[in-house]
Amino acid sequence: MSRLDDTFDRLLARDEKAMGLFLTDGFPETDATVPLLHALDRGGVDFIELGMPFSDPLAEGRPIQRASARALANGVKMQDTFRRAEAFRAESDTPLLLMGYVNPLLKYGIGDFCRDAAAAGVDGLILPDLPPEESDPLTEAAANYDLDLVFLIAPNSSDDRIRAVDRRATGFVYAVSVTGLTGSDLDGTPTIDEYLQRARSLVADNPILVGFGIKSHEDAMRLSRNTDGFIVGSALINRVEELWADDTLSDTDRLDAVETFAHELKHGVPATAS
Amino acid sequence: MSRLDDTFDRLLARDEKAMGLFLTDGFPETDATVPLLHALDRGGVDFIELGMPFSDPLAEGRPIQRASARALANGVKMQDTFRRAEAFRAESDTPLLLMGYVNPLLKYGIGDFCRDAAAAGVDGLILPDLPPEESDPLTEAAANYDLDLVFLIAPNSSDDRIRAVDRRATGFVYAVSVTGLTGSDLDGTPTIDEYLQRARSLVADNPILVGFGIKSHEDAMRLSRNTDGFIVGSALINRVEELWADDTLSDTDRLDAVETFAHELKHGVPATAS
Amino acid sequence: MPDTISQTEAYAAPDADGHFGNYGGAYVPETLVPVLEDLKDAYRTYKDDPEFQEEFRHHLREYAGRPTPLSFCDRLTENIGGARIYAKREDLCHTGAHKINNTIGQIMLATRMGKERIIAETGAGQHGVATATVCAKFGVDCIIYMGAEDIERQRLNVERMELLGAEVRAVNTGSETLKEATSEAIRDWVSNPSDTFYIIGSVVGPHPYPTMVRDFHRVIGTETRDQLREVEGRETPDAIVACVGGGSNAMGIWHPFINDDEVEMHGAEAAGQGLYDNHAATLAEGSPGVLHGAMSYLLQDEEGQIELAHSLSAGLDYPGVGPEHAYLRDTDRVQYHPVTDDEALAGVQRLSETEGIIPALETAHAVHLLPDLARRLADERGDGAVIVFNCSGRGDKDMETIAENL
Amino acid sequence: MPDTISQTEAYAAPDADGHFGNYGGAYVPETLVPVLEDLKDAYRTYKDDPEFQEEFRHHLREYAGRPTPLSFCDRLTENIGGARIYAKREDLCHTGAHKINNTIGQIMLATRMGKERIIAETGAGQHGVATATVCAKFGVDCIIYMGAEDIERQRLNVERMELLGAEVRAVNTGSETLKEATSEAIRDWVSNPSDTFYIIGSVVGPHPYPTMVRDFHRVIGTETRDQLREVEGRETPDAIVACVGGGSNAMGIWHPFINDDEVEMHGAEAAGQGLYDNHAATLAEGSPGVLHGAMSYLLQDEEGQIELAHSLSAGLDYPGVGPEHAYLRDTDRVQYHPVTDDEALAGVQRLSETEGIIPALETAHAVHLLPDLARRLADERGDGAVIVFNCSGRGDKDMETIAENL
Ligand SMILES: Cc1ncc(COP(=O)(O)O)c(C=O)c1O
Ligand SMILES: Cc1ncc(COP(=O)(O)O)c(C=O)c1O
Repeated sequence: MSRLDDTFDRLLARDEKAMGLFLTDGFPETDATVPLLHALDRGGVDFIELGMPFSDPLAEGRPIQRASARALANGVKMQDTFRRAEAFRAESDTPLLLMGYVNPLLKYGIGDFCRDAAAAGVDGLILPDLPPEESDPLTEAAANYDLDLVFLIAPNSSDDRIRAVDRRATGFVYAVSVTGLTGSDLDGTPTIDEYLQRARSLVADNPILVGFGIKSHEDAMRLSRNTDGFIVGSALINRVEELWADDTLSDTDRLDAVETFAHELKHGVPATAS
Repeated sequence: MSRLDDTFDRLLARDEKAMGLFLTDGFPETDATVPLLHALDRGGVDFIELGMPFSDPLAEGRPIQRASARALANGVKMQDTFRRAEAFRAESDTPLLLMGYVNPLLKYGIGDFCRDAAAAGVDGLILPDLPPEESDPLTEAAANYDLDLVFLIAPNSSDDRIRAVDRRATGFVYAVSVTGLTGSDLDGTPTIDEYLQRARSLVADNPILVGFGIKSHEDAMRLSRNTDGFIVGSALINRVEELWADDTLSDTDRLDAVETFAHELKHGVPATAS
Repeated sequence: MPDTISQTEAYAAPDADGHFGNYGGAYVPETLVPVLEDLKDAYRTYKDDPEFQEEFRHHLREYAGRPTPLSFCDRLTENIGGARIYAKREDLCHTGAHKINNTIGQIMLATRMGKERIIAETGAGQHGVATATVCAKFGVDCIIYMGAEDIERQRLNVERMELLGAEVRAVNTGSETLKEATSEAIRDWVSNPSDTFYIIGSVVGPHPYPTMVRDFHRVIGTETRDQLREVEGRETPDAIVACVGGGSNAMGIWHPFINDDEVEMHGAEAAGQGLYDNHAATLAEGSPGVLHGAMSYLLQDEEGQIELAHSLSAGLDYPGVGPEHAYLRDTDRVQYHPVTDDEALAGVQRLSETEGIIPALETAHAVHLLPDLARRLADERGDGAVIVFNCSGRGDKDMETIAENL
Repeated sequence: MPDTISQTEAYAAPDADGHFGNYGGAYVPETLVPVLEDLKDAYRTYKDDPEFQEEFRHHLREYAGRPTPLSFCDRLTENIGGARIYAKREDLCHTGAHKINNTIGQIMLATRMGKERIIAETGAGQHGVATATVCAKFGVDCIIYMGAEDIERQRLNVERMELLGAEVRAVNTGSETLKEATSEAIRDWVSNPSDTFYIIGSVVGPHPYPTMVRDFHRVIGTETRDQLREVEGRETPDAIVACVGGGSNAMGIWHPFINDDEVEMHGAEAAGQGLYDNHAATLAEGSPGVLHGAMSYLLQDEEGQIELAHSLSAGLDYPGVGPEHAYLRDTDRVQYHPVTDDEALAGVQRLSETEGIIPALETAHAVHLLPDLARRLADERGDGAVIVFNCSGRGDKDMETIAENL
């Protein structure tokens, strides 16, 4: 049983929606990543997606594009990401997935990559530009090193396609909320419920989580009515960007604010501030 | 017998080369034209070509192009040219020809033009863009008003052509010295003598005069060895332009200098200045 | 492919000396008379020489890209609502306009006559580019005269000519446009009559140029006939529309139809900023006279001085017009219409947006005539009425001017 | 005219999922998977639909100006002294390059699939213009993504696109060139998968694009075969040379000869300022990887981050290349050669001065390969050796760049 499976089992048992949070490694500064991951942890994240920056992130909206570019400008390399994952893992048991684009993995070598990721305490992988059809080598390597391999479905995926993705995926199935980019606007997508109900009825082997465009606790609750949880990325990136742009804040202030942000995403804003 | 014929007869009788001088009407100033014509007369000119300015003088080199443009800028009209010819004629018997391009004549009306030119005391016409083939209407009208109609030959004219031009021309045949524009350089045209000898032997009905590019008495004498005389245009225009550009000179100084220029062209520079 | 450079029978103009009625002829300095004689002789010889004709067709086909398509303009037709409109796609010719047909013909004559030095005048630069192109292809020296103002507004074409190895000589006299460039080219020719061939860019100049240039462009019309037969099942359209600067693209497409009385012919002249203003509408507003070697309509003042033409389109910015047009105007065979700069700009837009064809500004003058004509012809002759317009060139060279003025 | 969009027999790439050996495939976000399925289905249907094929041929002939000539380059041949050189004249296509073949094919598919909104990426602007053109001709909305830097250096083409009614969207991320424009176009497509058709401009992108674009361009090679038979009495040349950016003009002219083993194929890649410097020589210097939906050779650093390409020629300024080229490189069927900016500029000059054809900077890279190749082939195969080079586009769009750098 993977760490991710354990987590979902635990949450399902108490009927709680899982919250996954996405953060780009090395953003906004390389030294900030590990403390940020711990802040998310304190804020109640159920699992973390650590983004491996890529020069040409096709599926990302502006916030994650910017974060990725900033991380690369900060000199982030794959080995650094592994080191930071390891550092996080040394102090936390929260499942950690790496999310990124396939080319850097190919360059690193699929087998080597899975070995080193697993060694660093990584639990799984999400690669938005690697559909199941092209994933045989990675599926094999990931299995060798007990890494979960998450695949995605989208509102325009057919029933057959959703079933096939479910069969291929381990860890969970990532239901992209809209036909769009990370950080997309969710307004004016009245068919989300229908789609997620359909997905729910078709995904049998895995938990199903919804992501893309979730900005608030309300969004999260609305969208995860038909799923086992939700994932937030761009909204967190935007928040971190704001906090690091504000020179009046100390790093502790910033990390506290991130913790609060995570907590509120999961539980909502308390009626009166504590 | 026309004034022009008389003049040539007289000169031929004393074996003297005829000198024709070209000046654009209204150049450099409209008031300067009549005094300039008298200065040429005093300088010993045998006949005068008064240029009718035209916007697009195809056969002219830079000096006469400039003179033409300046005259037009001075507002010269055909009627003005007639008035100035008349003013000159009132005080001189020197033959006066009008030289110009065919379009203004067409616009004025060929018949009217010949009538008014003759009435102004003009003796003949030279139109460098009107070859014999296109000249029937003008030939007829010129004859009606006893105007001579000069035609041109060029170094590349065939023997037959030269004979035909001679038959058509009255007054004289204008032998263009070079295949080129007015004001052309005469250097490097070693075949001029040969051509002029050929022309001489073919032209039977008219005197023959050479023009284009003659700048000095020496040029004039060299080229008119085989002709009855010579014509100077651009060199005179250049001299007038210089004189009128020199603000230190009075108009009398200028006209005296033109007179001297004409005299020296015909007779050469005296060994000691008088 | 039918004979492209010989003349139809019933229409007999010009006469042996190059007169179209009172127009045409050869009003040139004596130095050019023997040169024109030689040219007439050479042209007479090669015009009917099967080897010359075959080589001409070969270059048109293998080098210049002929036949050019006759494109049915479905969306333009629909957009206007009238006769069916076809575009004869001279814009697809090598170098971007019909001009290359003529320069190929003339360079072939020039090399056969042993001339080693080519001169040409250019306004928009299209003829200059077409001349520089054939000079490169045939390996002959090339000098292009171009007004200094035109050099400014057609920078792209100047660079093309220079890259092709031509020398572009700026003409700084007068209006510094096509009229002066032409005068300078003639002056060069007068000065170098024996070794130099003057490739004139339109159906203008002294005889035999208007006839010769027309004949080299007749291929446009003969192809159109063939293509119409194929696509419409009839050889003749109801009307043929062309822009008229010097008038070569118009003569090229019209001439093979000149005896087909049922074919209306419409020419678009440049009315610049309007007829009471700066314009180049020689046939509408001019009067007969002599310029650059031929009698034709001219823009001139009451003294017979040539007036400056004005058109946004450098290729129509000329105060004269080919003598055959003067004749076709007086005999009413062709209707000539003045078209303003603004109307031409709207024509550029219309053709670009409906057909994906950005025409030259010259061509766009012809486009402007289409709506009224298409509706009238459909009224008078029914839905099957067909118009062909000569899409004489592409608009790349004009993009700056268009962008500045739209 | 032979079948233009179906494949030869012996050479079987790609497989059913669009793999050329290890290359190709479809590495795309899940949202695009069903879109690509639909496209594959539609393409499969229409590829062999006689009505589609007939309409495709019709537009190529009547609108785009096909067949393009195969021009014998007599003076270039003589100037080099070796094999006989022919130019396949894609520069004479409507809009000035081969690109229009493909955009006609794709717009026909798009309208048949009921798509009302077209997007495209462009570098040099040629594909953008070709796309805007067919969108005008077919009356569909058109959005073109273009890097802000390319917008600067290809101003003329931006104005053309806008005049044709397209919206040009500046892309301000990253290098602000073709790579980012492509990413942005894909992002638009991911965001609008149901109503939008993405007209990709080369043999790149996810399956079925590389195959489909190649097939739409095969007409270049099939015409070349026919024309060679006519002029040389043999269907196959000794070598075919083309420039390779994404690689569409090259695949178009090569593919119909791919089973003719005696035909050498040579591709010219952009080496920019030299291989140790800024360049775009993907096949010479790159390594396999995934970019923009397909596995192919890429310029990338040791971390797998895509590197910026550098070429004076915006159309070659791309760090990837079509997957079929990766396969043809690895199988040694084609030799790829890096060509520097300076060498390309010299190629522009050489072709302009000897043949009167000003090629696009892209095309000029291919011209650079001709001298050595022509001499070697004449040595090895005798005087009758024949080279065809694909004159993929005309240089008008590059005149400013050329003038600044020559
Ligand atoms: C595209 C185009 N059309 C027309 C013309 C006008 O010339 P013509 O009236 O001789 O066809 C020009 C002249 O440059 C031109 O470039
Ligand atoms: C004229 C020309 N040739 C070649 C190319 C390169 O594209 P490809 O390699 O797909 O033919 C371009 C791209 O813009 C082009 O404009």
